[in-house]
Amino acid sequence: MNPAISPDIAAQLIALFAVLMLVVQLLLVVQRMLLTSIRLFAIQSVFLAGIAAVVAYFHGAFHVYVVVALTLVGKVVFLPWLLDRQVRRMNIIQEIEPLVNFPTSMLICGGLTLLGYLVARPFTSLERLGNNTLAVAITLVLTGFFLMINRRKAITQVLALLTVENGVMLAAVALTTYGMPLVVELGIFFDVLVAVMILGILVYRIRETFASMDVSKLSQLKG
Amino acid sequence: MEHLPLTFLLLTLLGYVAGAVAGLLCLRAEKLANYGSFGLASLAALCGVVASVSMLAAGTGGAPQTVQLLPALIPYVRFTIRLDPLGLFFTLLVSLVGLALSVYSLGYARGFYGRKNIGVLGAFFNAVLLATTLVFLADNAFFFLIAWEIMALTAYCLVSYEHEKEEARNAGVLYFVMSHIGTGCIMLGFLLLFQASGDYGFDGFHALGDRMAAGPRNAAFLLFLAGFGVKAGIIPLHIWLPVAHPAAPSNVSALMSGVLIKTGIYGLTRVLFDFMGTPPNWWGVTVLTLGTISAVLGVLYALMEHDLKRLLAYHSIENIGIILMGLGAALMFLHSGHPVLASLALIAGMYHTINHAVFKALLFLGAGAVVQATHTRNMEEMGGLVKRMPKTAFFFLVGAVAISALPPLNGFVSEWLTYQSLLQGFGTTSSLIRLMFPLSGAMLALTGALAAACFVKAFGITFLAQPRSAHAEHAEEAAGPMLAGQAVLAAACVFLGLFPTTFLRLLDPVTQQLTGQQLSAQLGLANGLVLAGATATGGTVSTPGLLLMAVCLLPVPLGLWLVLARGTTVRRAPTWDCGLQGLTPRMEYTATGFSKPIRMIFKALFRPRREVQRDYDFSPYFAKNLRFDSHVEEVFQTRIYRPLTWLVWRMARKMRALQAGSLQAYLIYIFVTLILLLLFAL
Amino acid sequence: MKPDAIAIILQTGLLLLLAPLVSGLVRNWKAKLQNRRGPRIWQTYLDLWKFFRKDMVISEHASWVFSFAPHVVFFTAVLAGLLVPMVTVQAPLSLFGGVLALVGLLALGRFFLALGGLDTGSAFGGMGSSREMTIAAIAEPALMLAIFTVAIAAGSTDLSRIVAATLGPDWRLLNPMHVLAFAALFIVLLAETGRIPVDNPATHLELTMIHEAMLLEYSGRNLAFMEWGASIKQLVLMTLLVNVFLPFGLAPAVASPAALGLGLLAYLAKLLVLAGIVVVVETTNAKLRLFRVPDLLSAAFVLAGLALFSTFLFQ
Amino acid sequence: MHGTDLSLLTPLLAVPAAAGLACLVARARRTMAAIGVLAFGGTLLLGGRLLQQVVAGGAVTEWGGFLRADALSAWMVVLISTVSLATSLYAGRYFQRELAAGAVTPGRVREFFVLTPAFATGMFLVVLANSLGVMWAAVEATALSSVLLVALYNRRTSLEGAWKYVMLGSVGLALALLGTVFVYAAACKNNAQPLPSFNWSYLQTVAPQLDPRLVRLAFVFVLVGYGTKAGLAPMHTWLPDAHSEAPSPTSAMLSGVSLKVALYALLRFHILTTACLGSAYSCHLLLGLGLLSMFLAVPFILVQRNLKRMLAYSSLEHVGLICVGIGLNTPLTIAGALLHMGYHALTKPVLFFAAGNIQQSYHTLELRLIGPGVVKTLPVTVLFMGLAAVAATGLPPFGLFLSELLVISGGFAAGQTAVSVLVLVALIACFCGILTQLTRILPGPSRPGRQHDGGSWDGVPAMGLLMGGLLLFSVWLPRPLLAVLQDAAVIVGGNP
Repeated sequence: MNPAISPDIAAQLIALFAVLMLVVQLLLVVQRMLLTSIRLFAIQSVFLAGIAAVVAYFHGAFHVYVVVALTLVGKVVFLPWLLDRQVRRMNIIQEIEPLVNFPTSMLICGGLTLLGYLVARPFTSLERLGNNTLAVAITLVLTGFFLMINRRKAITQVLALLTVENGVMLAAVALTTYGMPLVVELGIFFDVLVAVMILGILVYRIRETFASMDVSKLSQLKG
Repeated sequence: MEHLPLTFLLLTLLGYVAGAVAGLLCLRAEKLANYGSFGLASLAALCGVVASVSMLAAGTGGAPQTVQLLPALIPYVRFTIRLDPLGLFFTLLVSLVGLALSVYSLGYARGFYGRKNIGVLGAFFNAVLLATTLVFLADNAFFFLIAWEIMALTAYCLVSYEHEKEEARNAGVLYFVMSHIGTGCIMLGFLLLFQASGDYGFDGFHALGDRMAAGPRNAAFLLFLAGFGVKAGIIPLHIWLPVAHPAAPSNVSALMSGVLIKTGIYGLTRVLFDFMGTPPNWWGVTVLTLGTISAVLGVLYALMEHDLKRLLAYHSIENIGIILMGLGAALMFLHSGHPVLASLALIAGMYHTINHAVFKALLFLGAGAVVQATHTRNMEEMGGLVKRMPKTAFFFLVGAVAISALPPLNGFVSEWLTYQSLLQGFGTTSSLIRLMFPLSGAMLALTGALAAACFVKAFGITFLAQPRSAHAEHAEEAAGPMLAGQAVLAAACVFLGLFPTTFLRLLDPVTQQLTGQQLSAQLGLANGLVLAGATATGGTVSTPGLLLMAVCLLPVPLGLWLVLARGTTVRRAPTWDCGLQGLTPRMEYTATGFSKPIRMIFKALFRPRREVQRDYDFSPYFAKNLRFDSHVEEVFQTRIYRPLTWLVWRMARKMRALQAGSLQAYLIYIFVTLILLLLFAL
Repeated sequence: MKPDAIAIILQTGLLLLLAPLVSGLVRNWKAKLQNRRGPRIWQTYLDLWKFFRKDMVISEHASWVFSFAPHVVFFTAVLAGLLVPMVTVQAPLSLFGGVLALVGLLALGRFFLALGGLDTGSAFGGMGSSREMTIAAIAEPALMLAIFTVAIAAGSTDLSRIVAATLGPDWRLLNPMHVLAFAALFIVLLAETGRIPVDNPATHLELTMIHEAMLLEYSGRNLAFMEWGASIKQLVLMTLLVNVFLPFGLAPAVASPAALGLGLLAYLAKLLVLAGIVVVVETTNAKLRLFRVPDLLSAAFVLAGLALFSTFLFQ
Repeated sequence: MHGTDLSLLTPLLAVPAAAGLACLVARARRTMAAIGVLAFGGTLLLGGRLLQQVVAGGAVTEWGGFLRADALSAWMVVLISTVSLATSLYAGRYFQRELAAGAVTPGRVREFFVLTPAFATGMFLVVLANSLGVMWAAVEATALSSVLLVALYNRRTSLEGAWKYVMLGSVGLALALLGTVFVYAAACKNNAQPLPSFNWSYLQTVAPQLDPRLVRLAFVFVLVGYGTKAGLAPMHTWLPDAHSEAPSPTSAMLSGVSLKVALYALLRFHILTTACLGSAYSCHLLLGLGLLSMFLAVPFILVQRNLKRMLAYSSLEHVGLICVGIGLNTPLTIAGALLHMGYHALTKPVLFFAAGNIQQSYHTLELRLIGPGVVKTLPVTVLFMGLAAVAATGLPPFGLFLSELLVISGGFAAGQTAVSVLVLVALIACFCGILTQLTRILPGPSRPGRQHDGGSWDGVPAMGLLMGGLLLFSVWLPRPLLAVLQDAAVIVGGNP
């Protein structure tokens, strides 16, 4: 089939979505409210799905549509719903208190973005579609990592982990023509799903035993 | 027929295995375990003596015979033994001592009935004998290291056999830690050789040093010196020795002091004379110096002890020093190209090695009997035992005379040889270094005299005069097997003392192998009656001759008795008590008091501290009761080892902060690692 | 080279008979120098005679070691004496041992002497043994070093050869090596024979006595052997000194009776001179505190070391 | 060659999975335990057969190349089965006592017996998967299944351990996935149409043509990622927490095999990287991290207060040694490292089982509280613990002495003297630590007032099985084992 839209438009779309993902990520970094950040994650996943969709459409690779579907179902609908429900049920205090204050964390994120571009620069040639998507992906991974460090609440850490996951998936889409083989995609997807569920269970138990979700309270095991 | 000795040797190994198994099988039945394991051990050791003596007497010429014990079931490891003179000589040593010890243990183990598990003791005892024998016979570095480690392991278990006592536990740990560090050095040394030869076989190592570059060669020398030095207890690597040897059961102490530390000597001899080629001069100088230091300091520390077994342990350090003097001199002679003198010095060292094995084991056995009888190791609570344990006392006296290097017993002979080699060494070089020979000779004299003083104290305070405690008063003579074991060693002392030239024949193959010389013909004059230095003009001595002469002089005192002292009577009366009412043991000279002059003279070394508390009514001279403490500082312990360990622990504690329990911190570790690696990969 | 019976018997006799005389002489001359009449020079013989005739009292705490010690002391002294050339260059027993054996034998005697001192359980005996062994221990290196010096020069530890070597053409009275070694050995002699300034053989004062403290419990023939052994030991050491360092006048190994006579005279003369020196030293010095003795002996060690070094220089 | 028949690899996955399901429905604890034992006994047999087939005729594939087992995988399969078998042997009695003591609820016990086979299945899949992507998914699966095992006791500390484990693990695995993606991209690059599959068997062949820069980048991510799961310093921080807080059977599996499985995953990429960039790059990284792990373990062992944490750190030490052995990259050292994997897998579980007995008898793991004299109360347990400790510290007659000496001497042979010396120093220090620590508790007099409830003979079958195996293989390596080891060494080292 011949695509109705030309490659460069596709490339621009992908680049746009990628950058949007990055923006959302930065918003996450400075976000104070828990539920909002969950929604932000959902939005980020939407963009990811969008990129995947573009790729799928442009290459007519049908199994990538599956990826799109999975992302939409899983990361946009199910997981946010799950987390949201948990947050409400355990009526956690909404306020997020990060370790590093926002200006500093913004600076750090800037640095990480720079690093991401540095690392990705040699590979721009590899990208079939759009440029510096890879850079965005790596940046997402790094900032997601930083987000984990910077958060105290268990749930927010899970969230950060998920953004890292998004970054990885973005890289997968960006670097490879047709995304990963379907079986791998499925494996990854279900792993992520199960992971979040198990994390949920743990968070629940922790909540019960510690009467708090502050991870920095988990520091009895020393030496 | 010529395979007979080999058969005996294999029987030895099998016997030890069987003994160990027997011990483990009879864990519950202690009598059975005792007779089974120690009986088999004695038989095995006997076979070992027969085998090694016959092989040495046959003078195994040419390439050493090798025997594969087990098929190569696992890659890179060959369980092969080699029957070369050096190994056989040490096998003789371990078997001879092992024989006496096993017999002794038959009686000694009874002391543990109902308290401890004899089966375990017997099993480990056999195991350590087996491992030691294999150390002496191993044909490649891999096998050697395995045997070496098993020996250390079993010895550790034996040291902490009475693990209910904290002393034994700590002693075991200290011993094993030091020994393991030593093993590490040895391993590195062998690996350096392996790097040069590309194989683990000892044949490949022969005279390898000449083909090695100077750097690795010297490194290997130092590593081996340190590694085997730990095992031998060379000062300053000795700290484990006076702790571990006393803590073990006495038969084990005897084994460790008599045989196990000799594995260090074996290793040094094997490496320095077989593998390392012609040594540079400073090797010999180092060994000689270390030997001298160990000898003097060892005996000085021994003098300060009033714990009988610790005292003996320190004497082991002293004697190792004397052995090293011989080896060091031999190295220097090899360097300056005097093979005959080198052989003489080597013979002196080897002779003293077996002598020390014999009389030190004997002394430890005596000490063991005494400790078992008096339930204390503190000499201040003994005394008067010569009347209650006459036989043990006699054997101990033999050992004491021997270790004090007094004629006509064996210690005198080997030290005489050492003196000879040192004196003749003076002519081998014209450099200032040669002053070392007579000077270390003088130090050897000092050592001998101090040793004599120390054993006057040890024997006098322990066995003579009045008993100083109720235990000592009710002590009983040791059991038959224990006496038998001591008798064997005492006989060995006498034999080695009176018939050195006969024994030297057994050393011919050893020197032949290591220096290409055979001296027994030169050393034995007047068909074996007289022992000569390497040259007949150098000086001669004849212990049997002197003994004969003494017998010939007997008429003099006899005549005087018969002529002058006829009709005189002998009256027993109490010792003069200065007019006080009766002499009590508390008035006797104590061990601490006996060694006080030495302590004062060597104040700088011992840094003695004393606390005196007296409470009195009107005048300090009439104290109601008086408490006196006197401590001697062990410099190496307090100045080197303690600070070192303290430092290590402190750093370790600081490190714990890394694992402080904060998830964020852990994430940061990973994050930082990732970023660093990314930058590295760029 | 082979030990011949006559020489042995003669030298044994000489040792046994001469030793008490020398001690007697020294005691007598000392008294003279102190303006006392002092005991006759034969007194020692009479003492020994008396001791042999007397009954023995043995402490009930003592064991067989107590009675065994005197004989060991006596025998070792005599045997040591047989290793030293006295009248002729050739010591009768030199084949059976050189200077090392000599030192060893004396050490053996000392060993049992000290044990005997401890055996009775009296505090004096213990104190004596302790001090005796201590002083011997620190005297030993000086003694050995001094002996090594001459032994190295002669290339042998065999006393006959040493004497022969020193008797050789290149012997000079003022050879620095010999002078220094002689000085060292002389100090050792004072220490080993329990002379002032190290020990006072004439006193029985608890705090100072060393040798006497060990003999305190001895009586009868045991005491006799002890005393006799001690004086023989003293004679042996003096002989060693005079014959090794002043070898002139010694009869050759195989000699006519006349030559032997001359040798004997020369030997006696040297001996008397040495005894005189000892007496002078003893009367002109005060006894040192026990813990000063090491200084004296370390001085001896240093002298011996210098002697050794001088051989190194002059060889 | 075995592409069509499903006789070998499929059952290896099916049997434990089935066992897990069976435990879901099984009623009695005994039946569940029995099921576990039977299942892993079966996998062990299968592993043996696989071993022979691999030695006989190279790699075995099934499901049209979806599953693939070469010598390396076969070796791992045997290890996994052995340790799992021992674990399920031990678990039955262990949980009987836990239930009696009221430490766990029956529900949790069922959870254990269901999740353990799942855990094992995951590990089997890791070593059998042909596609690197599937391998990644499997590793993640093992992580997830073991998390709940770690959190089995609902104590604060165990939850904390589990939480750290899962968080750090997932982050690591995310990074590993990124690395995997890069490799995949690199593979895609040099052919326009989509890859048939993301298969090892294919990548192996094209490895030399991959884009070096991308592979460099990929290996960094994979190293950090799988390194975290394998407990390489400084990503090891979760290891002592998880291993000490998990129930002893799980600790045994974590220390015994799961670390090595992660290491296996890392190895696969290491092989690709060496094939693409030459050995220097990845070997140096492995060497560095390995040495760091060895030395980092030492102080924590020296001043450790908790028995199981000490054992965990010693595992860290051993993982480091294995990495060094592979990093040295000579046939000798690689063989040594693989051998070391095996011996360690036989040794460490015994230690954890014994620690479990001690914990159940003294109700604490604090060395200070256990105090001296355990030998008086639990002689048999102490016997096994002592033997295993002797083995773990690398003393003869046990095989770890051999494997360690192989690594060290290989370093000398390769001229990497400094590395060997460092390794030896670390090993000696570690030995000193373990010796001092265990001497504090094992020997000594039995304190009179000390209350404990016996159980000296607990888990003897499991410990006996492992120690027996260790002793046997220390003196005798059967030919197939040896052959498979050499093949595996060739696969890893790439030099025939």
